[in-house]
Amino acid sequence: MWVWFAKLGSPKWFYEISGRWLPWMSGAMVLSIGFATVWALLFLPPDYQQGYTSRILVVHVAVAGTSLAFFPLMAVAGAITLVWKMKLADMVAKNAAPIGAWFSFLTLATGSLWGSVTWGTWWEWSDSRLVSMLFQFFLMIGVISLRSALDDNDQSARACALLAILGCINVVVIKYSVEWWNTLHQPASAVTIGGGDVNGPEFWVVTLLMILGVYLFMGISLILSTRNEILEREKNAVWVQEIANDS
Amino acid sequence: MLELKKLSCERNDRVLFENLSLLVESGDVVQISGSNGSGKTSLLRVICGLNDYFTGGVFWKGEMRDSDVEAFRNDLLFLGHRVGLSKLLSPIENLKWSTGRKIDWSEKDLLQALSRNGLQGFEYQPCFLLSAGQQQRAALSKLYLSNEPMWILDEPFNALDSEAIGMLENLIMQHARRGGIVLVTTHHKLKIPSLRTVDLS
Amino acid sequence: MLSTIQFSSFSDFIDMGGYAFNVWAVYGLFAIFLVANLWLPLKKRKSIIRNLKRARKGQLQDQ
Amino acid sequence: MSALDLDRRNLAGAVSITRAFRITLERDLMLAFRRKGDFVNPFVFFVIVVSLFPLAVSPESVFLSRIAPGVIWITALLAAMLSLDSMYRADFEDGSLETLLLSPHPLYFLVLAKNCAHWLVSGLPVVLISPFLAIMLSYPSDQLIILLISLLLGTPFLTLVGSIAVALTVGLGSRGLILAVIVLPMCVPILVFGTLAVNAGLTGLPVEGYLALMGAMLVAAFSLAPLASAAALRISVA
Repeated sequence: MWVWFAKLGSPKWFYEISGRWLPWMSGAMVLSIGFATVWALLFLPPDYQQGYTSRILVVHVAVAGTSLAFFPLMAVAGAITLVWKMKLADMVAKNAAPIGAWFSFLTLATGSLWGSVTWGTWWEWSDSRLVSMLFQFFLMIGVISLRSALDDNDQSARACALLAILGCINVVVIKYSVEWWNTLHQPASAVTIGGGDVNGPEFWVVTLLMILGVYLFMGISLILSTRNEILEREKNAVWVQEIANDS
Repeated sequence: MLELKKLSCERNDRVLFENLSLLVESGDVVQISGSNGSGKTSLLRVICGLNDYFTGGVFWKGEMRDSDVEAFRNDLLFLGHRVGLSKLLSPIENLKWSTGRKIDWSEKDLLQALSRNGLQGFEYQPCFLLSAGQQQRAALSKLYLSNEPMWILDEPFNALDSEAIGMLENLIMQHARRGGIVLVTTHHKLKIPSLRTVDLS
Repeated sequence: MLSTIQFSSFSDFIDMGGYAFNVWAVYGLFAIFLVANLWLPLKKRKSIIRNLKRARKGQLQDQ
Repeated sequence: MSALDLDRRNLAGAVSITRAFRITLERDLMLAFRRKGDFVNPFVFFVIVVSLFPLAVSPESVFLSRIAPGVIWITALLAAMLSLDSMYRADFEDGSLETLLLSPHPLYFLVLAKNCAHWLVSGLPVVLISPFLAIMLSYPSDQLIILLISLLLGTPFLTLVGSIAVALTVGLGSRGLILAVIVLPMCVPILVFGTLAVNAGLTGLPVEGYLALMGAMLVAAFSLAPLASAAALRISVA
């Protein structure tokens, strides 16, 4: 098992494997996102309560679901960096943070755009999902700023790994503390976001397709930036020179 | 006593030193020399355990250093570039707190160690009033009270006048004679008889 | 599976049942987000490869 | 050289953990009193900022008493955060942090000692003065005890969790606001429950549940945070 695990750790192996997977993944991504968007915008029946805004929900649910996966990803990559001191895990974690911050921001933006219609307010403090996503965004900014502040690479790898693990725990704690906080200030928030039963099965098929597309997109953008990181960090390796020559 | 097996240290894709092996028996004084940035300080910090960006083995008294870290740290005295002297405290307070975590010295012992180091009359003044040389002497006075077999000294001779240098040199010799080990990095020409040198550059 | 197209005319499609701003803002942001996070890394990759080539050419000259 | 018998290998005075804890605590308290600024500044900051609110918001008492819990809690949080920096910065710069890391005793207790010293110096004064400031904000005097307890449970949590962030950033030269960006999101849970407990007290609801939760958070931080701080210190000093 360790041979496989050590092999996984070598940037060269990752570069080759991701090179082979990239075309297939991007093809699948373009298909699924394109298909889901066309389907959602054109063919989705209007929902009796939200009207056409259920189209926003398709994107929002997909992006929100994916952005929730970022902190656990960074925490696991951080744990691997701390325990096995694997450079590749640090590279992945380093590139996951900006993308994660973008994802959190997009979730907040689409959520409030949707909320402005159905809840009538752009921001709802009593909804624990919104508030925990907001603080996930802040924690990601914290990890990114720590990463850029520490110029010593190896040290910033470990420091950010530790902060990512703490941040991951913290997001969960914040989510529940806001939920309990919720009970005092406003007994129940008006509408639950999962309007699934209201929109009928077709809505969920489109959303699932969109979720698949967005997850593929997350994988692709992470792979692309990690490959750049590998080229930069291993620039004096022989195999990198070969790539430079023949590309 | 101390053995390094194929030690190599790479920091931020820069190899500081590679498969360095060294065996230090009790009574040895080893001077680690090399140009600036050749990894002297990193080698010392790797040995004492502050820096763990290294591959290879560090063995203390025959077994892995990490198998019993407490015992290793009990036997180690480390004096870094920054000598661990708080400017706000007086020499005696600094000495009390830097040695106090290992041995509970009495006031008399502390005063005696300071006076041996030429700090009579300055024992109770805050260190920012002292000169750089005096501050270095105040930090070095914990060597008088040290019973750790291994000393790791990083550039201990900075800002010392000739008299203090002589004092430190025979202190090191005296420690070696008692069966201790001293690893020291310095650009100063050490007048110590059985001196072994390791050149990193 | 695919029910009929919901909108009779293109202007209805743009109007989105009165919620034009919200829906198009979301899909606009989404599109920008997708393009940015795919195009920027590729652009960066080109510049890295160019630097590698320039560095390599530099090495060849002074050998 | 003979006067001082150097061969004391088997000296019995080896130092136990509790004594090492006490020594580190004493040293930090001594340093704090030598460097008055460290515990006077956060305290003065707390008093000034709280007394700014009535001027900025509105002087009439009904409104003030409603916002008083939030004002006092957030200002206590900011005051604690401002004073965090003095915990490791001086030791890092003069090298005594390295001797701390190389001491044979488990780093957990030494870090705990430093956290306790820091809380005694900068957390406790804030807690002790808060009732008087609450009265200034026309806070009902029978509820002061709830505010006091919530701050007593909350400020140690801020110190323990803040110590992790300051340990991570101790190596930075110009630290700037990065400490705030890392610490504040981590203090949200205790802030939420601190103000919850105090507000519940004001509106006559039962308070024990929230204080119990704060106690649980404090115990969790007390046992886990120093481990994370120790790991962070080893990373920053390596």
